[in-house]
This record gives sequence, structure tokens and C-alpha cells, in this order.
Amino acid sequence: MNFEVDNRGFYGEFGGAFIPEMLHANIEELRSQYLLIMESADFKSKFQALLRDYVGRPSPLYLAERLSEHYRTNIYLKREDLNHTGAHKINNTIGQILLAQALGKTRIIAETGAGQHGVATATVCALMGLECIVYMGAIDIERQAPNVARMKMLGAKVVPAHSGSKTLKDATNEAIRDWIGNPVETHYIIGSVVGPHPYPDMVARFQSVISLEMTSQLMEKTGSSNPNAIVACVGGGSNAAGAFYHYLDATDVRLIAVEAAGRGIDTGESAATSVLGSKGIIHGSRTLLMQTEDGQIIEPYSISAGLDYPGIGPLHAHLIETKRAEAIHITDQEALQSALQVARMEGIIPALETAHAFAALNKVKFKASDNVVVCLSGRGDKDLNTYIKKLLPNE
Amino acid sequence: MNFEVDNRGFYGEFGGAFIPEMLHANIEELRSQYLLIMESADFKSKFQALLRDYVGRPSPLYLAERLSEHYRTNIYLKREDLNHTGAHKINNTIGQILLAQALGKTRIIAETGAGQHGVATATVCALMGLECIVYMGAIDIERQAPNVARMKMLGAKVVPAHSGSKTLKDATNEAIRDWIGNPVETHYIIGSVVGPHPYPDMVARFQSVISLEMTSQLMEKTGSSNPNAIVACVGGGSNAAGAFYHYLDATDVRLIAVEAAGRGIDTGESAATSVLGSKGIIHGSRTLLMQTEDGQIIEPYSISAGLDYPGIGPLHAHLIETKRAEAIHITDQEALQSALQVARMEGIIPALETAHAFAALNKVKFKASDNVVVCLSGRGDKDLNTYIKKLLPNE
Amino acid sequence: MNRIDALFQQKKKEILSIYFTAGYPKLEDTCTILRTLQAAGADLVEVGMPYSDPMADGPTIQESGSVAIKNGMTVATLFAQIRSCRAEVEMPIIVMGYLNQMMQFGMEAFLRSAKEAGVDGLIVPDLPADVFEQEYRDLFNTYGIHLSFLITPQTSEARIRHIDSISTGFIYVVSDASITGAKAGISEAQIAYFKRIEEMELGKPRLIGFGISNAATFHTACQHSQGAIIGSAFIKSIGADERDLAARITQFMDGIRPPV
Amino acid sequence: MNRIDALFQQKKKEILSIYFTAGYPKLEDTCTILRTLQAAGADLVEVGMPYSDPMADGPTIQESGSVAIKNGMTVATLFAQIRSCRAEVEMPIIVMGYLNQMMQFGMEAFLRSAKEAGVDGLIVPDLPADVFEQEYRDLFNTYGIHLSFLITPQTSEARIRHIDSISTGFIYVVSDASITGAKAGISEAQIAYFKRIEEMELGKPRLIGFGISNAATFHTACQHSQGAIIGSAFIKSIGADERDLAARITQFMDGIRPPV
Ligand SMILES: Cc1ncc(COP(=O)(O)O)c(C=O)c1O
Ligand SMILES: Cc1ncc(COP(=O)(O)O)c(C=O)c1O
Repeated sequence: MNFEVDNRGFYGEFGGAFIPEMLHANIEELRSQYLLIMESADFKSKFQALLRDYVGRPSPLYLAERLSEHYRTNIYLKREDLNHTGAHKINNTIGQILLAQALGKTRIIAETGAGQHGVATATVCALMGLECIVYMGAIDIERQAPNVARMKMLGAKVVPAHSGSKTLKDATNEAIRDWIGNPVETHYIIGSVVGPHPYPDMVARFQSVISLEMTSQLMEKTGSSNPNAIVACVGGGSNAAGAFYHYLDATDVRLIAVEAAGRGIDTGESAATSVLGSKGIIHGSRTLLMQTEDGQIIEPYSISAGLDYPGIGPLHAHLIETKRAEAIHITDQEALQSALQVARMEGIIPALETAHAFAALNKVKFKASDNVVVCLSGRGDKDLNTYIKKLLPNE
Repeated sequence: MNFEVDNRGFYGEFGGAFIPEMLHANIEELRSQYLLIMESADFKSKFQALLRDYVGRPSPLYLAERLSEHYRTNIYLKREDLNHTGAHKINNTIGQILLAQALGKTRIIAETGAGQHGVATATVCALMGLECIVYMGAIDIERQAPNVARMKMLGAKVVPAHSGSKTLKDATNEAIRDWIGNPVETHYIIGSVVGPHPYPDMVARFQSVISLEMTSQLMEKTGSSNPNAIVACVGGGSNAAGAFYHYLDATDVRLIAVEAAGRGIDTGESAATSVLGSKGIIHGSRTLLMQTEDGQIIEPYSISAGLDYPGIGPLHAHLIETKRAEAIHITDQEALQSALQVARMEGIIPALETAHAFAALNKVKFKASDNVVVCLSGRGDKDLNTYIKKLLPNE
Repeated sequence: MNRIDALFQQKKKEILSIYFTAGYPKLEDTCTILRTLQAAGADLVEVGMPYSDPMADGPTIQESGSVAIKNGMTVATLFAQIRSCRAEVEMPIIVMGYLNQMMQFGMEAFLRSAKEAGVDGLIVPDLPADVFEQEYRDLFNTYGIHLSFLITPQTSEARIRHIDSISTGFIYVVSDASITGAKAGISEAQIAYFKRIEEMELGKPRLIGFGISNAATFHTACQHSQGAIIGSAFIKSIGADERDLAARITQFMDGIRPPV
Repeated sequence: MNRIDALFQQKKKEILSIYFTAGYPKLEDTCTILRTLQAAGADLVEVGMPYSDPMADGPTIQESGSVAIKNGMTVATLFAQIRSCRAEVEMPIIVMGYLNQMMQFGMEAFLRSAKEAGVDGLIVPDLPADVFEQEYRDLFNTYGIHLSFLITPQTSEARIRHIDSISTGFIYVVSDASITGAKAGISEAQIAYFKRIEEMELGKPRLIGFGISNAATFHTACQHSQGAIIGSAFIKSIGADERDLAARITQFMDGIRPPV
């Protein structure tokens, strides 16, 4: 099985670039340039230096002893929460800002759900002195207030999206509209492995540093560069793509993709795309998405702003369709409880998105000898209000 | 000049252990054990493993290009903000929790100002499964709300101190009282290089990993392990002690200690101990502190909860008295402006404490060829409310 | 002959095309709008099939689409409505919609239903040329449904020539780098762009759309093309007040092209 | 002879020492309290010099200290007050305070002023034995001011013997691991501890303090020592209501040691 993108931008039947003509020149410029730029010595040295000295990579691989004991297996945490700005998102924005500079762009736009990608984008724009506009659903602006404050402090303009469910999908629509209106000097930094080709492949490559580091870290700690399983949450799927990347062809490594079930898969308030979705087009990509019979995109729901998206990236659609990856679904409540468990047992407050990945440990059986890597995609500072309100209402 | 603590616990005339008899057994146990434990192979391997895999050390040394250009010198940032929990404080709490375990303690108490030390303590207690009580001034509980939420999420009990100025000094008093009342099973994790001997030395040693890493990082980046100057903010002085530690005897390295001037040194609302203070005893240590003629300790003021303390550690009192270190004083306003500058120029939102260190760059002249290290002691997530209110009131 | 081709054979300039969102303001307004537009002198209509996530559209069209979806508009309903009054309307009818809805309906079923309803062509902003050529072109030919591709100021000359070669009916010249409805006047730069396209002497006729909002911009656009398309401005005007829908349409049309 | 030594020579048991905060409830209450305590049968007084950060004290003493400081109490004022009524008070007077205030006043000046005011001894909870021996012991001797060190349940036997050797006047036996005012009754474990100390047959007399609050705890403590010290309970009682201060003091004292 081949899990690489083909030269038309497809993973099996998923992917492609279903974009209006207004974006053709931009996407074509990116498509024809991204690999050339990424492979250039200049880009590589800048990217690696910033990942090391600015982002703080390599992120540790930490053997969580108390969780391991609790789940009777060996649980390693890939600490993307320790990256500058607190999530994996910055791996990608560092890469894309360098790419944007190489393309001569001077204005940056982005969409954001949880705000982590918005913060990561605002951060690299401040670093490079570029104008930054971040689109964010009006509901997400409320539930991820700390990240909104950070973006403003960093000098970004945060523009609320008031359409649809006022969440990530709608922010993405607004960002695309902005790009259509500003095609020459603007680069759109997409925050996940979604959107038209070459975004899914480009973002996956930038995030692949996660699994690249894992190979040597696992070798040092376990004597094998391969774990038995990798668990990651999937909003669009960028942290999962990065954590899976170097193991896609290693079919003895279980890839476990964790989606948000919201209030429950059958409640009508869910974001479990792999169960509730079907093939279609969203944000320029043919993939799985939640839609009505009439092809209207369904407004998703999750307590977690970063997973509250009606699609998944085309790579993940392909991995799940071909059964290379297993999909697990976690409700709001399960995620909240796991966040508390990890905080209390390991002294790490995970992001609500990441808490879904942890909750999957209750649903999958592992052997005592297994080495399981959980991609700790981000820290939970942005979710403290929710945690306190839902978990410790009397404090 | 000797800057090491002597065997009675003094740095020159500062230091010692001026404690009530109720604490004698505890302090004596610590004093007689701390070096033995810290030098043991078991401790060292655990400490180093946790610093690497859990905290995320080494923290990068990052050449801040835009700030360097602005200040026409070479500014390197020692990125303690990238540590797990977001500040240097965790270096010390990891060390002390291992020490407490070696001493067989089962209950942990701590004081906290900005909440970073409280979070770092709650974190290591969760990691080790130990009970944790954190004392925090009632005013600080309000102004550092995100950190209070984090402590609760981590399972710590946060107890407000309502006496005095309801800030760090008073939280420390309460913690000492708790320890007096619970002398056998409790270890008190002090958060800075203050308190009775051996705390100042012990905490400085745990934090000295900061300057230890700097030596090799500077060698790699500049060809010399010594910078021309090191700038660090001083509340109690632990990040400064850690950043200065390996350079104390290298007298060609300028040590710049930055204190909080609050609303201004002459306003009566300040925490600039080295100017406003005189010799006396605070929290068991002979040092410089702000006091009335009658020897009553003055309630300090700073916008920054972590610098809002009327004393400084005895090492710093000694460094300043002997002119080994220069003291710089930064007002609330100057610190706020520097926080914004660093956010906008480098994509890094520093803690309000750290913002004082950055503001010192406006007050000290450096040569274009100088290599200046700023200890970026912590990230500013906890200060976002203050930043937005004071800096961007219209957003 | 496809009605679109017939129109462009017969009329070479000042072709007025109106875009409206099906199901807006009310679910059952489609036929009223079609009939009134024809009576008021429109040459061509583009019926917008409302979509939840219309990424190429501006706020006016997007909001009208949300209302229409809430009103109950579906693909099947739209075709039924068009079919029900097709006999009374002579103009070519083009349906503009997004690819996802067509995929869910099934592209072949969609084209068949369109044909049966009397639709002459489609505009599908997010259907890329290469996918069209590889997957759908034959089907469009089979059902005799035209497909107009868009070009923009950023479209390269080579690509314009290619689009000219694969478009059927006409080419949709997007007036500016923008989503629908975003601009008011027409700038020097836009006119230069229109001229540049004009001078390419393409094989297909051109209609200019996006940002055409009144008589002035319509006439300017028409100086460099066979005609132009008005969308957001029309939707805004018919949603604007409480008068009879037909009266509002007629008034708007009179403002663009006074009755002779 | 120092009045403290005289007291312990003359009286071997049931010595009642009262602690109060100078300047509380009102700045000028010091002499009233001293006189009333003497009349009500106290054997010894400890005058608390109010401090901003009294780390060994519980909430009652701490709060009384805050009030006293706000009332204007200073070191100099305290000495002046004691001097003004020393002639009327025969009991030994001990000042309890924290080292920082003494350092600011100057230790020698402090001891001299204390002596001149008629103070007999000091209790300085945060003055460590080794600093005392190395820096201050000679000065205390010069001015004939006694210094009582504390011992606690955690103090080792060797250290108790050392403290016995350097204390002058008496040893302050802290009844429990606690700050002042924290406990109510006296536990088995505490009694075992009192007995352990008793059996050490130290050279200096012992007063038990911290947590002695009423006649019962006072008498229990006295069974294993020369006497005991009441602090927080006394302060609470005199701050509690609106009656005349002297009446409140007398009532409290009558509760501990009924007039014979
Ligand atoms: C911490 C964290 N994890 C995961 C996600 C989900 O995104 P993705 O699926 O692209 O990794 C987000 C999105 O904001 C996030 O902030
Ligand atoms: C980020 C940060 N820097 C500095 C300080 C001041 O402490 P110290 O002087 O001990 O480094 C604090 C205290 O909370 C802090 O949180």
C-alpha cells in the first residue's frame, strides 16, 4: 500500500485541489515550489535552526510511569506541549512562514479553531515582521479566550467568523475568501493537513519532525525505533499525520486516530467524521466529511474547538478507508475525565484536543510489553476555564 | 572574592538560618542531608532524566535577531519559558521533590507569588503522588488566576493568605507556619533563593543548570563560553542565581540583576530592595529587605506578583553589596512596554517578571560586539489579562 | 442547439445576465423571479443552488443561501421548480453550484436531472479543469450541458487559452481578485485587464462578473465583452423591502436597462 | 538578682505567666494590663513587641500585633511605657519579639534600653543559639538581660542539654508542634513529652507555652513543669467585648486561678 501523495495530489481517491479559479495561481505557485524550497539548503538550515533554538525541539519522549502502571503497558508521551506556544502547530507555521518568505509574500492569513494555530501563526509573523490576520469562529473566540489575547498581544488581527456554526469550518471559509480577495501578496498558512493539494502533504511534511524524532528516541529508550502503537487526536489531522508519518509503511505499528464524538455519535452533536462522514469535498479537498443527503456540510460539535471540524484530512481518510489506521471516538465527558487523570497522575495538563487521545487508552487493549506513544499535541492552558467549570465546579 | 556559601550558611555577612526552634530539626535535617543526597548517583540520574524528558531541558539559547538589531548588540535568550509549566521554577521543584522523597516526606507545602512556583510544585507532587498545599496571597490569587486554575487542576490545595499585603511575603509566612505545625512528614519547597540556609544554596544549585547549559551553548554559538553580560530579573532571585551561577567568579562577565521599581522608586509603591532596603532578617535569612526605621517589614508593590517581595536572597545581597552584580530598577510601565516589544519583535510573550529583565536593555549600554544573555525566566500566559487591560485596552 | 449558444449567436453585446439564489427570499420564488426577469429584459439567468459553505461567494450571496437552505431548498426541489416553469421562460438557464452537492447527487444523475429540467449550463467554481477533463467532460457532452470556467486577473495566458478550449457556452471573466459582491466601481487596472482579455481574441464569448452592480458598471463591462453578470446587487435589491417581489425585480432591472 | 531568677527561687510550681501584645487593644493599654495582671495574681508577664511578620505566631497574636502597629506601637514607645509604670509592677517583665526589630534598633541599644526600662529578659524566637553565642551572649551578660530559648517535641536530647546550658532564667517548652494559639486540649503524647523533659532534670526551670488556654490546660502543664504561659487565650478574652479592660483581665485571670 502506498500512503504518499501522488503527483496529482491524491492519497488513493482522497485529496486533490478543488478550488475556484481565483485561487489557481496561488495554489499552482505553491504546488510547483513547495518541494523545491523545502529541499533547498537555505530553507533546511533556517527551518532546523528555528525548530531547535526557537521552538525548543527535539520535544522529549517521556515515559509516563504512573499512567503506564495504571494502563499496564508502556506509555510514552511525545511532548509537543513543550514547544514554543504550547502545541505541535508551530512546527508547521515555522515551515510555512519560511516558505512564504521564499515566495516573497508579505501578508499572512490563517484560520484557527482552538487558537493554537492562530497563536503559532501570529508568533511566526511577529518573528518575521509580517502582517497577520487570523480568522476564528465567534464561538471559538469565546471558548478559547486566552489564545485570542495571545494573538492580540503578538500583533495579529483576529477576525470573527459569524457564519455557519461559527467555528473552525467557518473560519476556514473566511480565510479562503480573504485569500481570493488578496491573491498576490498574501500567503494562507493552513493549520492542518486539510485544504487543497499541496497543503495536506506540505503540512504533513512539516509535522513529520514529530515521528522522525520518535524513531531515534524510541531506539534509545526501548531498543527499537518502532513502537507498537501511536495514538493521536484528529481534528484536521496534523499532529496525527506528523506522529504517524515515518511509520506509515511500518504496518506492524498500529496507528490510532482519535476523533471527537462530542455528546455522543448518535446525538446529532458530534464531530466523529470517520463514522458520520461520507465522501465529498470540503475546503478544496476530496475527503470524508459530515454532510446531509443533499450535500450540505453539517455543523459539527465538540467541546474541543480544535476537533470541532466536519472533515478530516485526505491522508487520514485514506488511512481509515484502507484500514491502515483505526479510528476511536471519544465523548466530551470522556475527554474531560482523561484530562483530569493525566493532570493528577503525571502533572501535565493536556489540551482538550489531546485529552481525546488520552481517553482512547481506555478503549484500546495493549499488552504489558507494548510501547505505546501518545502524541501530546498541546498543553491545556487555553482550556482551564472549561476544565474548572466542568470538572471542579465547586472550587 | 568568594561567592560560595560558607559552612555556616553565609554569603559574606548575608544568609544564615534565623529560625524558631520549632523548625530547627527540619532545617538541620535538610542542612546535613542536602549535599549528600544531591551528590548521590541515584539522585543525579533521576534529576537529570526528569530535567531532560519531563521538563524538556536543555532549554534553547536563542539569538534574538530583531531585538539584537534594535539594541545594536547580540542578544541571546535563555529559554526557560519553554520548560514544562512555563518557567525556570520547575528546575528547583524537580530537585526538591526528589530530595523530599529521599527524606521520606509525604506532604508538600509551598508558597507562591506569580503562581509559577505553585504550579511547578503542584506538578511535581502530581507526578510523585504526594499531597500538595500551596499558600498564595489573596491579591496574587486574583491577579494570577490562570495559575490558580492550573494548581487546582493538578490536585493541589490553594490556601489564600489574607495578612499583610496579601502577596508573596505573606504567603511565605503562612507556609512557614504550616511547616511549624507539621514538622515531621512535611517538606517545604521554597521557590526562590530565600529562606534559611540551606535553601538559598540548595535552590541556586538546582537552578544552576541554567548557566551550566549556557556555557556550552555560548561556546557553540559565539566561540566563547562566557558572555559579556547576563541580565535576569530578581524577585527572590532564583532565576538570576541560576543564570549567574557558573559565572560568579568570571568577573569579566557583567551580572545585571533587575528589580521591580513598581510605580517608581520614590513613590512608596515599589519593590526595589537593593535601593530601598537595608540589612535585616526576613524569612529566616539575614539579607537586604525593605523595612521601616522601627524594623517592621514594608509591604512592597509591583505589578508583577513574582517580584512583589520586600527582600532578595542573601547571595544577591552579597553580590550587590560587593558590586559583583549591578542592580537595575524597572517600573511597571517600562516592564509592560518591554513585554509588548518582545511579543511584537520576537513572537515571545514573556512573563511580567521577565519583562523587567528585558526593559533593562533600555538602561544599560552594550557594545555592538557584546554577547548579552537575557534569562527568559517564564512565559506570559499567566499575565495576559494584565497585558490586554494595560496595553491594549481598546481591543 | 443549446440555448446558450443560440443566445451568443444572436446577440454579440450588452448581454445582461442575472444571478439569483434559488429559494430566496422564499422557497417558492424561483419561477416568479425567472418569469419577471425575462419580462424585464434579462438575456440569461444564473440560478444559484444554495450551499452551506460557498467559498467563492461574498456575504450577500452566502446569507441568501443560508436563508434558502432554511427555507428548504434542495437540489431536487430546485430542478422541480425550474421544470415547472421552463416552458414559460425562453432565456438560457444556468445553474451555479458547488461540486460537493453534485457529487452527493451523483454527477450523472445531476446532469440528467438538469437536462430534464431544462437547464442549459453549469458554473461550478470549485471544479478544477483537470478533474473536469479526466472525470466529467464526457458526461457533460452526453447530456449536452455547457460548463463555463472562470478566469481571473491572475490566470496566465496559456491557462486562459486552455480554459477557452474546454469551456462550453462562454467564459466567465471574474472582474477582479475578489469574492462575489465585494467591490463597487471598476478601476483602470480592471479595464486594462478586460482589454488584455479582449485582445486575446478567444474562441468563446465572455461575460464579466463579480462586482457588477449598476447601469454604469454594467455598461463599462460591456464595452470589453459580450456582456456582464449582476448577482449580489440584484439579491440585495430584492431582499430589501416589503413590496411585491415582481415589482422589486422590475424596478431593479429598469435601473440597469431602462425599458425601450 | 534578676527578678526572673528571684521568682524561680522563691516559687517552684504553678507559676502563671501571661503573654500580651503591647499596644493592643489600645496604644496606651500596656501599663493598665501590667498593673491589672499583677493585681490578679500573674507571676510573670511576657510583653509581645508587635511585629509585621511574626512567623512563630498564630492568627490571634498576629492580628493583635497588626492592630498594635496601626495604633502606633514602636520599640521606643514600648520601653517608655514599661519604664513609666515599672515602679508599680513587681513581677518580672519579659519582652518577646523578633530579631529584625532588635537589629534595626541595634542590639546593644536595645538591651540597654530594655534594662533602663526595667525589663528582665527576652524571648527571641528567631535568634538561633549559635548566632547568640557568637554574636550576642556577651552583650546580654553585660546588661544582665536573660534570654530564654525554646525547645519543642522535635528538639534532640543533646540540643536540649545545650539549650539548658545557654538559656538564662528559664527554658520555654513549646507544648506541641504548632504556632501559638493553635490547639485546645493537651494530648497523651504531649504529656509523655512533658514527662520526658521533666526526667531530664535540667538545670533551668521550665515554663510550658503554646496552646495553654484555660485552668485545665494550665494545671495539666504545671504538673510537669514549674509553670505555664497563656497567650492567645488571654488576648482573645481582652479583645472580646466592650467592658472595661481591667475588668476583662480580672475576669480572665479569675478563671485560671481563682482568688484565694
Ligand atoms: C493541541 C491541539 N491538538 C490537536 C489539534 C487538532 O488539530 P490537528 O488534528 O491538525 O492536529 C489542535 C487544533 O487546534 C490543537 O490545538
Ligand atoms: C517567570 C518568573 N520569573 C521570575 C520570577 C521571580 O523569582 P526569582 O527571582 O526567584 O527568579 C518569578 C516568580 O514567580 C517568575 O514566575
